[in-house]
Amino acid sequence: MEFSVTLPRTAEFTVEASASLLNFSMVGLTGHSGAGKTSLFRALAGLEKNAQVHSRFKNGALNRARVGLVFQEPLLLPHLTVEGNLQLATRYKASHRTISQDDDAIIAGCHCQHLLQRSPNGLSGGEAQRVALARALLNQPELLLLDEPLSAVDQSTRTSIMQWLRTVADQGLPMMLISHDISDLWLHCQSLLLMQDGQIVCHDVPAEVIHTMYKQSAGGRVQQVAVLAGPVVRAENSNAFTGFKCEGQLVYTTRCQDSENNRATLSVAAHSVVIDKNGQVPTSLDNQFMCEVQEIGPPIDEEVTVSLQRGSARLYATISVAAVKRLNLQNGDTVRASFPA
Amino acid sequence: MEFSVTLPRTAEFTVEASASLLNFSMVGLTGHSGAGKTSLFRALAGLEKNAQVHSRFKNGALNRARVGLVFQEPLLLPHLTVEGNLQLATRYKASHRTISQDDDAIIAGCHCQHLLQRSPNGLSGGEAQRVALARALLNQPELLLLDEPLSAVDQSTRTSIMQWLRTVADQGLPMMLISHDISDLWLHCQSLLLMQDGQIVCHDVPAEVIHTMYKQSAGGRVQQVAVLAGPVVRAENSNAFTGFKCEGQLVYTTRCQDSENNRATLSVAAHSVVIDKNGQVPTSLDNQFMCEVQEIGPPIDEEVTVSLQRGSARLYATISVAAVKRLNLQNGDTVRASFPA
Amino acid sequence: MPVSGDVTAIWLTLKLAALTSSILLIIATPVAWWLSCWQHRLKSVVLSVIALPLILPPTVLGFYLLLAFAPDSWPGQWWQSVFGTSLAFSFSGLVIGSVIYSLPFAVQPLYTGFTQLDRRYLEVGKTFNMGKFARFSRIVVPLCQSYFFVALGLTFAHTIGEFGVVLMIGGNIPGETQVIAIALYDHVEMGQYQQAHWLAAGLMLFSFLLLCILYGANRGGGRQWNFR
Amino acid sequence: MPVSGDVTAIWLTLKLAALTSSILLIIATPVAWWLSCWQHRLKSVVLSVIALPLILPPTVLGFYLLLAFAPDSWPGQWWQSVFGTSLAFSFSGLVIGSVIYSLPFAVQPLYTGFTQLDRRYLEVGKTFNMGKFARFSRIVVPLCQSYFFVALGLTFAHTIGEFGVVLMIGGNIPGETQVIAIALYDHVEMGQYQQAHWLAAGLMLFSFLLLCILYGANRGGGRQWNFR
Amino acid sequence: KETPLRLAVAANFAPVLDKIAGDFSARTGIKTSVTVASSGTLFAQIRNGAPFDIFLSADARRPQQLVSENLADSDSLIAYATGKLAYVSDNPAISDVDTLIASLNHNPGRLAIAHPELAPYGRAALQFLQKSGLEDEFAGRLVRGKNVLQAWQYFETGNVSQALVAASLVANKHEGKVVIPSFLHDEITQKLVIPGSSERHHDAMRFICYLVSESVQRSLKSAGYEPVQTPGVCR
Ligand SMILES: Nc1ncnc2c1ncn2[C@@H]1O[C@H](COP(=O)(O)OP(=O)(O)OP(=O)(O)O)[C@@H](O)[C@H]1O
Ligand SMILES: Nc1ncnc2c1ncn2[C@@H]1O[C@H](COP(=O)(O)OP(=O)(O)OP(=O)(O)O)[C@@H](O)[C@H]1O
Ligand code: MOO
Ligand SMILES: [Mg+2]
Ligand SMILES: [Mg+2]
Repeated sequence: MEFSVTLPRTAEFTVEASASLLNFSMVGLTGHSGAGKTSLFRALAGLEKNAQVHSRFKNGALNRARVGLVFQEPLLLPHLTVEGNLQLATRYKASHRTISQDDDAIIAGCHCQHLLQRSPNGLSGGEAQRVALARALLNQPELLLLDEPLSAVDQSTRTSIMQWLRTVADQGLPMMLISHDISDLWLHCQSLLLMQDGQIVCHDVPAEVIHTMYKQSAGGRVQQVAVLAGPVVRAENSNAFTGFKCEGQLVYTTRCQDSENNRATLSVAAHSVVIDKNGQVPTSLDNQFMCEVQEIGPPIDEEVTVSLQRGSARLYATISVAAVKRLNLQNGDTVRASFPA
Repeated sequence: MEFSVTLPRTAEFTVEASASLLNFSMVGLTGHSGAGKTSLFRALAGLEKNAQVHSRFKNGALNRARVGLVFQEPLLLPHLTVEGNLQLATRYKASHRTISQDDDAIIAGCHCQHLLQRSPNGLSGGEAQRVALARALLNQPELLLLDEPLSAVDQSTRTSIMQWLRTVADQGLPMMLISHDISDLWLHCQSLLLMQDGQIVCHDVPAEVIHTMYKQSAGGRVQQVAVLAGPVVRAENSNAFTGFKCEGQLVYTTRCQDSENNRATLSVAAHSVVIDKNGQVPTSLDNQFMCEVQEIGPPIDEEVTVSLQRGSARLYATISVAAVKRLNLQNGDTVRASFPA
Repeated sequence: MPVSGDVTAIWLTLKLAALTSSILLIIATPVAWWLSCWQHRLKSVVLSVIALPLILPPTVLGFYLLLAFAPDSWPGQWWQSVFGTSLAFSFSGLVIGSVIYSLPFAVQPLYTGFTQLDRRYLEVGKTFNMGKFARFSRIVVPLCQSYFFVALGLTFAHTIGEFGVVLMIGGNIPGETQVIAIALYDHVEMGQYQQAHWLAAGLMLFSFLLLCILYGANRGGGRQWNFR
Repeated sequence: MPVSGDVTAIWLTLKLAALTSSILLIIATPVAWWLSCWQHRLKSVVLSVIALPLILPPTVLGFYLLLAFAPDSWPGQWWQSVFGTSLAFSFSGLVIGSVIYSLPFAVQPLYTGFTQLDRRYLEVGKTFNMGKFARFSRIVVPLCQSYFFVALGLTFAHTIGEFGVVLMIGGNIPGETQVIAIALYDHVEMGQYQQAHWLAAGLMLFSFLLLCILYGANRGGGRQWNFR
Repeated sequence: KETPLRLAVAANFAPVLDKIAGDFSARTGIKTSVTVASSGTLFAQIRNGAPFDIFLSADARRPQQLVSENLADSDSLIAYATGKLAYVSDNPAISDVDTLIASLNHNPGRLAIAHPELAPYGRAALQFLQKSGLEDEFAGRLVRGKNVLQAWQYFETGNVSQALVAASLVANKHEGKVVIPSFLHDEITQKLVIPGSSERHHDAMRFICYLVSESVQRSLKSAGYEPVQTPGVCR
């Protein structure tokens, strides 16, 4: 898929974005609030009359394809029940199915089974979002644009829906996802587009794009999250841990096994990483990862975020200024990063 | 503040929540989608006629106080500009200011300065949320309920707003925050309420509540928090840390200074404690506390909670079964417990 | 007690009211929709033109319609040449007159309803690949249900009650153009008060029941605040 | 060319239309608001009762009003004892008649507007500690602006054009109850078609301009979709 | 299906005509339908093609005008009744013209009449007031109904205590009624005509002959009209 969109918004602000995405199943789109993400999606879905869209998707332009869009607000039709909303989407679905699962499986995948008889007015924010997602999927689009579809859903439900969405995407329904949630973007997208002031300034693998973002937002105290990933090695010690290889080292994780591809991932929050220098001493933390200090961020609130790297794997550790002094940390030092599984 | 709320929603679902919050500036509220968080807020704000609310806030019931609420949707008045929306809130503000900052500072704190002349219809999702937040603050409430106020705002902006909100809260406007974002809850709240099926099932420091949430799929268990306390020694290293003596050892804390009695306290969540045996090696964790293993609890979910003691001070450390094996932990062992300040 | 002529008049009235309301809905819906989408300085002018039939006293409006319907005026001639009958003093003429006179009652509520509709619901329909007509019938119509009911109620009631225009262009011909409003008027005019009271009471009761059914059917549409 | 009596009639008509519209807004607003909040099986009954003045032909309605205004009926008596004047053939009587007859045009659009209003905007006002009245005037009124304009436009136009009721209860007294609709009717009846044309054209033009101004003022209210 | 003979009648004569038309139908088998409106409305309608077979106006002017505009058959233009003006009031003491004029001089109340320019009875009423020197007295007190019927309704509903109306309307009233002598106003000649558009000239003529026949004309007297003498149209 390729697109190039021009959409004037206000006198000062115009969306001018283009990208070409090859063989993608899930691409992330992120950027500051007001960067133009929603506007871009609306233009791609053919909802903006003022937009000039040049695009190629499959064998034609995007406007000849069936482009689904989950809006930033759920926009459930208030005169129908949840079931009615879903049925409306089903009624107008494409004759050619892009999702192989049957409708009940889609509804269950979005955690909506128990909501069918309810009226949209009585749903909670997260419930409404899930119904809106199910509705878009039941329409069997050829391309699905997701505009912060799960922002009001709690983390565990969100993780489960995102994982399921990934399988749907992988089975042949390409998706683009707007999200502000770093771990969703990191875990579930093949590549990320970073939008700034209406333009796509960066298109790369998630780790790189997120690193770019972190560098840009120096000055804020952002909880940085890194994700390590690699091929599963064996079920180690017990069935609670999965071991995987990452840059030649063994890392354990308790969640996020992608059993189909036999790969495992682990998100590591910067605050949970402990650094030491002469570390052969075993501690109660289950993961030990040798890496180099790449950069020591500026102190904010007496804390600094240290960027660590080994090969293509990145980690962040947020530690106190005092700790930097105590450990005499320097760029290029080899350190042990310990963190929970 | 204390409250006890009963609010029937559907035939099967009733919110029955009570809690007592002492001297809080920012309390988090989290829980599954549909758990009843929004319903609870609406009841506390006096918007639900069917709700029975018993409450105490300052010197009266909650309904005699000015309770601000940032709704889950921005609900900006479409017939006014952004500025008009803000002015409306200002016009009806309390004569007694609860926010010491002036209105421009509030608008800047919510990153809304550049939006004043815009119409609500043309705002992006995140922009609208920020305006809604500013609007609620300008009204100078005595208690502010925030229902996922920044869910559509990108991380770096969100962090900067949350930090600023913290200072506002600390200066005398207590807030309750619904969020699904773990790091916001962890970083900015003093304590968290966890809601499940309409009830508040857990009220604890963030680390504990979040850990409980993580664990919930595998069945319930009680988490321990330890509190270390002692006389303040001196402002150490920087003004961010306060040092205090506990069982002859120096412990640092960033919060909870009781300056009147010249005593300081530190809550230590069992999950944040790292144990090692031959520990003279400095790590990035700011506190090191030598103590003895008193008891190693039964393994639940491949984790055990180890009770540690030194004199009258107690600590708990929740570590994996694998770590116990690796460290060869035994009752009576002397270990080093490391944990954040 | 109503006399036998009244029964014919009742039947005629119902036919007229039903026809007028249906035709008006069919005309007013696209007009109101188009107006709600149209952004132009002249919009308030068009809106005012639509309200104009209200300004003229019904008899006077009827008089001008009569002039237009006369066989020597061009609309009258055209009708004559196409349908072979004269428009004035015919049931068709009544229908046309009522439609013109009640037009504002149908267009105005629908227009307001359409402008207040959140267009993003239509965009949702568009992303579902729904056609224009499907979007209108499955999204716009149910969301604007209340406005349709108001338009229907006002035009229906107004057509039943209106008589100035009808008297003028219909000529009060029993069985053809003597609707119940005119029959009632005749009773009052002729001093047959007893009959007038009966007829008025019956008319009110009947229309009241019809309206109750109409407004009752709109129950569901009463509280459709655009929640999410 | 309009004769001098017409000028008085024009003035009287404007006074009547302005007074009627204002009184109707004052009456209809609370009634419609109350109806929109009220949840009861009988609601459609009340709505139907409000629509009833439309059902009766104006002359017949006027006839019944005449019965009510008579000095020996109790409303007439009451008025006489309080204000010392008779209601029939007075300007006050006209106003009352017009208000009753145009009530549905004011209540129905407002009622629909109020039911369609997203009540959460009011809750926002409540969390700002705004009083009931402030919430109404600063939130409900601007959000429902279009409905107020429709109500105003319909009642205003209808009062200008209505003559059946007015003719009946007014007694056609120049300078007191001879409104322009009646003057126009008189011209037509007398066969003074030339004068009727002039007056009709003037009336239409003038009302048209007024309506243009009215609907033009609602420009801002045209596109208030409840976006966020 | 046979269309009935369509009679368009001015409001004041309608109740009487209703009965006469019924009798006529019973006698001849010709169905009739009666359309009631003010003379002015009927006139406007006929000019614009209304399908009436006979137009019974309340005055002579309008049928005359139809004839002069070639819209009606001049042969059929005849008078069918002469109207009488009557005064009615709440006060049973007023029983003749002298007491009437005396009391009108003192009675300051409102007086209902038909609109002088719309209805012949209205004009007659105004002429009566002028001739008895009461015009100025009542200048601001006249309540004008669009036709005599409305003036009568004002009286009957109690909103005015006195009215000048057609004698036909008050034929059954015996107290407080004064029939105004015809020399106090111009004669109210009510004429009829067959509009040119009528296709039932023959039946219409039959009806007219019945209406002006002596027996029917005699019965008009009790209904509050003066009979007319018609030169031999129907021989
Ligand atoms: N209909 C509109 N009219 C005018 N300006 C608009 C309109 N919609 C959006 N904008 C402006 O265009 C910019 C981009 O908006 P957009 O909704 O695309 O942002 P976004 O990237 O989706 O932000 P968020 O993450 O907050 O949802 C914003 O500054 C917004 O104010
Ligand atoms: N007005 C209502 N009528 C009926 N049921 C309602 C209503 N509002 C909420 N509910 C139901 O009550 C439950 C709690 O809703 P609530 O909005 O409080 O959830 P929440 O915790 O805020 O969820 P989320 O995180 O998704 O916003 C949900 O199951 C919801 O469907
Ligand atoms: O129309 Mo009338 O009968 O002149 O009063
Ligand atoms: Mg957006
Ligand atoms: Mg909620």
